[in-house]
Amino acid sequence: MDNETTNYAIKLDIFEGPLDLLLYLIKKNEIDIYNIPVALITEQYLQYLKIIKSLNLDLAGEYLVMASTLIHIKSRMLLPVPEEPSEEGAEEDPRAELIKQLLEYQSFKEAAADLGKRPLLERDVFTRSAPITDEVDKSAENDDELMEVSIFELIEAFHRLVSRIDKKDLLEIDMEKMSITDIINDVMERLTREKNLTFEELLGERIDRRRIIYTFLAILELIKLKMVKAYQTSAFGVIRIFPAVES
Amino acid sequence: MENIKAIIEALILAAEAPLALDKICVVLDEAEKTEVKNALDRLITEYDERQSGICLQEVAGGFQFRTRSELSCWVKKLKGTKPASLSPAALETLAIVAYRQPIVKMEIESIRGVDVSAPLRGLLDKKLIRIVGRKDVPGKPIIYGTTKKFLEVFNLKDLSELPNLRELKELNEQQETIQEFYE
Amino acid sequence: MENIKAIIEALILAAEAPLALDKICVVLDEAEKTEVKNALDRLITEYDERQSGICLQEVAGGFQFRTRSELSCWVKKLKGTKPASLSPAALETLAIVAYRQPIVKMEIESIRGVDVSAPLRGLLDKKLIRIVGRKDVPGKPIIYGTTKKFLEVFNLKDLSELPNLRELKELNEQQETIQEFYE
Repeated sequence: MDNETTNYAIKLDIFEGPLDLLLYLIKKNEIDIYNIPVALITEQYLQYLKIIKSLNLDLAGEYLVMASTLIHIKSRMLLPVPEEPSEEGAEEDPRAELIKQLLEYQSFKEAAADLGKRPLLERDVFTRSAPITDEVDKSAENDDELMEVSIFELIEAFHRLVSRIDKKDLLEIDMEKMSITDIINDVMERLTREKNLTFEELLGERIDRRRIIYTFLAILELIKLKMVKAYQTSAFGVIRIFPAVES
Repeated sequence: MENIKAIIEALILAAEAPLALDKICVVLDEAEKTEVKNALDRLITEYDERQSGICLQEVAGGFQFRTRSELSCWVKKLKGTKPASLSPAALETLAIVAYRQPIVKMEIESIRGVDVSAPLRGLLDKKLIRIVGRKDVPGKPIIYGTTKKFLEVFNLKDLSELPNLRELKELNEQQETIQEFYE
Repeated sequence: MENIKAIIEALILAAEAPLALDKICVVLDEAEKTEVKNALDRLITEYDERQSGICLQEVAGGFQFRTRSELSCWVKKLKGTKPASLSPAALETLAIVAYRQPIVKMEIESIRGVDVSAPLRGLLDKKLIRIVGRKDVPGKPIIYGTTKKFLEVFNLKDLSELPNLRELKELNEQQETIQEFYE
């Protein structure tokens, strides 16, 4: 048993998760993945978990979830198969879902291995890395081209800033505000073109509840920011929105 | 254009990234696209036939000079440093993103059966994957996809060059097996 | 060493700076210096005779592939179409505008802690931000917001698709927890 324990211990950290551990057990026992003897596999699986616990290692929750799944399948397998097949044809194998998951995971595991075997840049193949410092004029850069920046770099930049100045409120960004901001930009763009607009005109043709509420909130926000002014010719008259400052 | 092959060669060497056919055509505005393509093909063959240490490869939607992979040990000896390699967790996560993109974190986790925050973050840092957008479902989860750099690093022309996953075929076979088993 | 020429070719392409003869000899430790020198000379001649767009040149005490100087006009034309990238200052300013718009310059400066005139101008030039209007307060400061082009460049349907900072933070935190677990 001691010998066994060390064997298990060595292999613990090489598993990528419960599915990986199951695949390992299936392979070790030379089992057909389409016809898993659930009782055997469950027993071995639980054995592993015990060892992990005995080594005082924290067990990721996912391993426990899988354990209960296995036990559940095992108990379902013990139920007698109904003699008359149900109307929908064959009764579903209690293992079907797990098998599907294992096959899917296995195929990605193989795909990952295949990826890792490709000739990788900076590992197997290399490109020119020295700068070509020809007489090429560097000022000839054209700014109108698309920029190669990812959204991730943008958010990283903002994150950097926030962590530097530690202003908690900067972190609060809610989706609703961003949707309103879209409309604010839209409203301001149209106001510069048209000089003034009524609320209905601002809504345009896209009249849905969300749009009406957001447009209304956007105008309130714009008034608060002192970017627009709202005028009314008479009580209950049409409200016209003007840019607060002529551009 | 007489020396079109030479010009293309120079352009590809000078470019900072794999150079797209279209871009070459923009620079060589007087040449026909087929003419450029032919010159490229001839260049590729010539480098191959000459058994040069360099080869011209189509990768990430463009053309680039790369050292021949058989010579990697020599180049590694020159560079000295050992390149950081991807962990199995990162590779698995990357494979799932590559094949299943656009994909959200939860879907990756349901395939791998474990939390993928750490490998996702590492792949983003390495710029192998990127945030493509958000899914229009409650919570607006982030959608991930692979980058051009992914194609460059893994020596792929485009995503269609990824080998087919075995999964689908096997899944069908499996269903038949189970059916037979119960019949 | 049979393919010494090919190895040298690969080494020179991959080197970060002009590659010195001595350095090549260190890597090819079984080859004689004269042998290496001969291979180099042959390579230089071959590239010349082939009228390739690339030439192997001895510069700054080493060997390097360069584009042939007669072709420099083409290379310049290519570099002219090179996508511009954003400086860190521009990126930070853009991030603040994106997440905090509509916003005036003073507010951006209070976040960044430095003058942002230059990056703002750059972003306006690149059409990533625009003047949304003016605020009706003393000084009538200009209000900035992002443009449609901003959405295009960053592949966003609308601003609500911008990643939530909390999500990024969560990714970070989860990673830290996992790292602690393994340490």
